[in-house]
Amino acid sequence: MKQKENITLSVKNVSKLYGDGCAYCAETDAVLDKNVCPECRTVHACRDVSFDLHSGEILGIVGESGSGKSTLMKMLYFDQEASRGSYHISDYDTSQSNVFGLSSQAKRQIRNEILGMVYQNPVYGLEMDFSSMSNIAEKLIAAGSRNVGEMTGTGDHFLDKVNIPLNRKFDPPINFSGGMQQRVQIAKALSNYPPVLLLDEVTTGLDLSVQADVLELIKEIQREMGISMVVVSHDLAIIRMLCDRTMVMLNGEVIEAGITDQILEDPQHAYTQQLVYSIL
Amino acid sequence: MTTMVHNTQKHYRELVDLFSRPGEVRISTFDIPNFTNFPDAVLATVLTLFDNEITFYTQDQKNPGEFQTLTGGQFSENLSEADYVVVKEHELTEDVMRSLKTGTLGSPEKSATLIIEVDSIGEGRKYSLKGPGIKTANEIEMTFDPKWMIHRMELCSEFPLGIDMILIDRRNQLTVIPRTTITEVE
Amino acid sequence: MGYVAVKGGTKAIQASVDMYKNKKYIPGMEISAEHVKANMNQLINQVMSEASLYDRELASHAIKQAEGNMEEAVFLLRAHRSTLPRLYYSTVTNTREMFVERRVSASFKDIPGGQILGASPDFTHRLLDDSVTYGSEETEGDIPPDYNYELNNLPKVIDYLESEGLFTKEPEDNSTPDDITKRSIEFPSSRSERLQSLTRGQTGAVTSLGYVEIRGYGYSSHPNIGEVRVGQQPVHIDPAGDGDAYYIGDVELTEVEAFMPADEAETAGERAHEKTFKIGYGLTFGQNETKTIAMSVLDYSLSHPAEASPTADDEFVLLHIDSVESTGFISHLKLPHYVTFQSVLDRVRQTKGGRD
Amino acid sequence: MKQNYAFLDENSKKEIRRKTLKAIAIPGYQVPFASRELPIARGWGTGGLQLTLSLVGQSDTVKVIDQGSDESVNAVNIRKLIQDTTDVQDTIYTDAATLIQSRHRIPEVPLKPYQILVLQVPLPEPLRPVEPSERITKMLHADREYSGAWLRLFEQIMKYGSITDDADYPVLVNGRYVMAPSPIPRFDNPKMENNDGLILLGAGREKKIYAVPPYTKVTPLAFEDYPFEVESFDGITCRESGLTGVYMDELVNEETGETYYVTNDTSYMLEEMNKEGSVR
Repeated sequence: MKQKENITLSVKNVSKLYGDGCAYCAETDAVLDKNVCPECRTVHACRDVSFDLHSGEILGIVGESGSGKSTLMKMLYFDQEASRGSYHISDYDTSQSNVFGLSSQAKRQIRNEILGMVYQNPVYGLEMDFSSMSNIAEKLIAAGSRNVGEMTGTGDHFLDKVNIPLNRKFDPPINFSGGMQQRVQIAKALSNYPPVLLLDEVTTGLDLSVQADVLELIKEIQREMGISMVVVSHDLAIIRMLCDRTMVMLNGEVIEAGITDQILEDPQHAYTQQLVYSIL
Repeated sequence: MTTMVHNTQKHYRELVDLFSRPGEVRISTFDIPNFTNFPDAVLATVLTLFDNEITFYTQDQKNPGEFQTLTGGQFSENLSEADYVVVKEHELTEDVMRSLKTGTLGSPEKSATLIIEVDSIGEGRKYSLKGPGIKTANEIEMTFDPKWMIHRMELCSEFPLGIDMILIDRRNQLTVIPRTTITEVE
Repeated sequence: MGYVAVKGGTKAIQASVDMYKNKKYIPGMEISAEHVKANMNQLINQVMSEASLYDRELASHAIKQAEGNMEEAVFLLRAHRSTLPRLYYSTVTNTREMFVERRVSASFKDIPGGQILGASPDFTHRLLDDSVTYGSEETEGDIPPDYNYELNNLPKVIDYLESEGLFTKEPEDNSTPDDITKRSIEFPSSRSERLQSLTRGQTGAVTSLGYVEIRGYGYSSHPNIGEVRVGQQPVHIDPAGDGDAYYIGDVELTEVEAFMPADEAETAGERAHEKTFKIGYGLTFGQNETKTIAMSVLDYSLSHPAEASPTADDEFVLLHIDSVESTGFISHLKLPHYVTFQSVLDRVRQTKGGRD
Repeated sequence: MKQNYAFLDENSKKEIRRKTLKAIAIPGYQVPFASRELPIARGWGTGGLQLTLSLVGQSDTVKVIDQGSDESVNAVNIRKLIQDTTDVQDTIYTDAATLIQSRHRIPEVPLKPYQILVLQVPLPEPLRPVEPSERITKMLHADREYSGAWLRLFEQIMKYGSITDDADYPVLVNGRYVMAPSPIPRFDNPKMENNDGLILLGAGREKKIYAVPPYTKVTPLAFEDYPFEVESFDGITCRESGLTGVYMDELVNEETGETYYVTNDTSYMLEEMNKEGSVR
């Protein structure tokens, strides 16, 4: 694929199926029962999703649970395998390879060096029994750092940035509150300055005041470091606060995409209208 | 039988040296009635490594039976299954090269060893070899078409995946190029 | 200090070997391997099953040589086994053709073919008895039971459940079994690798882990023994591979089929689940009933690892039940380790701020 | 009973030989093999012994050492088995041997080209301290995911101020595989790098063979600011021979209670003492 300017990630026609599919649901315009094929009961968790992520932008993906947004995110981070489609990353080999087709060894390298991921549940992103400092070191080591002094320096910097008191840096996250755990997870994901950060429902389940802190932190980091981000949320309010552009997903498909402000002002799809009116 | 025990032991030790030191050349064979159309050193290598636990592939009609009878090795028509592929250079095709198994990242040893008869080791194209087992660089001349070396490089491009090659000429000279070796044709 | 660094290690070791050999038998009291074979049947069964070598003579010899130490006896046979060429594989052996000496079912009061108690110590009182003699006149065990079946063609209890539709046979798998003595086991393990590891497992280890599984850390419920059968199993080989098989002898086997009530996930049906039976399977050389029952429990737990229990983890079970491996590694701890200990000392001193 | 030459039957040897050649072709990778039972206990060097028995032939000269000594119990035991089944020549001199089997040491005399050193390995998996499951460690090796191994060292530094791994110190082979060098002291690790001979490692109980070919890069895991350190014998002289700069055994004089040191590699010490103009 030819590299287009400023495109950090490019995702084309990505699908994720649970089941073998059939001739009926192989058609792109086949009508499904929500996301289930009425003929063969195959679940189309993601159906023919395409988008580009531009350098330095925050792209939002909004949808209800079961809309396929989290599945999409997991495929981007190689937690799940895509059934179909292509995925190109400019920081890997200037977008030459479809990275879905690479070996697990190469995917691991991309995860370690290019992508950062913040999960809704910190359990997936942190070693809960290791100290916060070691958690950050783990990410830095994976990304190639071999200097203890530099790593502890970076750890201090990011823990401070996410407001973890430095006298607690050797505590394991299991001793922290949910909000603190989420902030450690963000610090860890950021610590190697990844070109791309993926955020999956990062404020869900947090108290409102803590939510606001975390969102503010994300915005601030994006401004300072210019990281490209994909933000997945069921909450349009969060998407409105953070994202330049937005995709709306329903039943595994993208039903609407565009500049966030435009979508909010003039939603086209009935489902989007319903979403927008609910937050106004 | 006892002689066979010692013969295969000696031949194995030559292979150990050659695998450890890519590009070095040894003459090694032993006296055995050879009804295959390969040089004795190829048969010696087969007798040293094959038994009923391995599968092999070879092209000429009379060789499979001979290898099978002598070692119990299982002939497989399916190249992509074969642990050992015994061929003459002129029998190599792109399809053959492409079908060789290169192992998996978890089990890279489940890959093919290619035993190739070439016309001559010592004359021909000059290859320069680098990698583990080689102090600085080894040079070797042999009549081996560089295009197969390019195919080999493709198969070995994502280490630890790859194939290992034992090259044997008609004077029973052997040399080994394992997957770690970086080759350049001069 | 330093019992090996001194010169003369070879001499000292030879002296130790000689001492051991001299100490072994009290003059005039030595028993022969034949005596072992004639008297220590259960010991022989256990050794053959753990060694995975069926040879009563060699097992008796090993037991004598090992002074009755089970691990040693198994070890002697295993080491001997690894020098033997593998000439033939038997054809598939069907335990329906077993000449049954004993078979009991715990699941039904009566079973087709009848309960055959055979010879068993199960029903004796465990009282030390200094009057034990053998070959006495009473031969109650020889009274032929009353039934209409042939002993080498007895039906199986699972057939009954199957005919009721309570148990679905697994699809037949005729692929060549993996052999862990020829190719090292890989995880996730195949069923044939599991069964082979379990049947070779140390009797005590297999029994303990089977107990773990049903007591509370796994299935935690009571399996029902469909059938324990012990008997002589004919073995055939087919050297030419043309279906013309030769009978080469009998081996004594213990076979267990245990019923495990289980959920059968329905495919796209109305009811989500249905209760059914699954089978745990055990098979050992010789009469080893407890071990074989435990094996059937572990076969089940490893093949249906629903619970996060240690006995559902094939690595945890299979890598730790081998007698030769566990005793070898434990006993190696008494070998000298002073080079590595020097290295440990160096690190400990470093963390304490240098050598004092 | 009649014994085979070199104890093992020919099929067992073939299995070991095929796997050994693969091990040499993939430096540092643990090749699984169908380990045979031998007449010495699993854990007492059966892996090394199987390698030696598959290698040894009539023209070999064998040296066997344990803890640096040709006379240690394990060495005597193994040498006797090799000789009883092969009648091969033996030596205590490293230089004169074609095949050396060792437990816990690499001899002080550097290996020569075409010499083979066989090391006995109790625990071949360098990642075992961070991950008990074989299936997972295999995957970590496949993906070259070694952050856990490094993090372990990082945590030691955080906790103790220095790396506390002692013998069997993990190394990275040919830039690809993290490998357990067998429980040799750290003092011997540097001897593996760019060595003239072939090093084969065998773990019988764990059923693995691996190799370091000659002239291969072998680097101990360490950090730029916490470099790898060997055991220190600074300022220490061998009481028997006057040698310095060798690995030493620490001994106590029973009468005076005083600590003294003796060269660990006994054959090397003998050789040095018998040289003209030796220190003593």
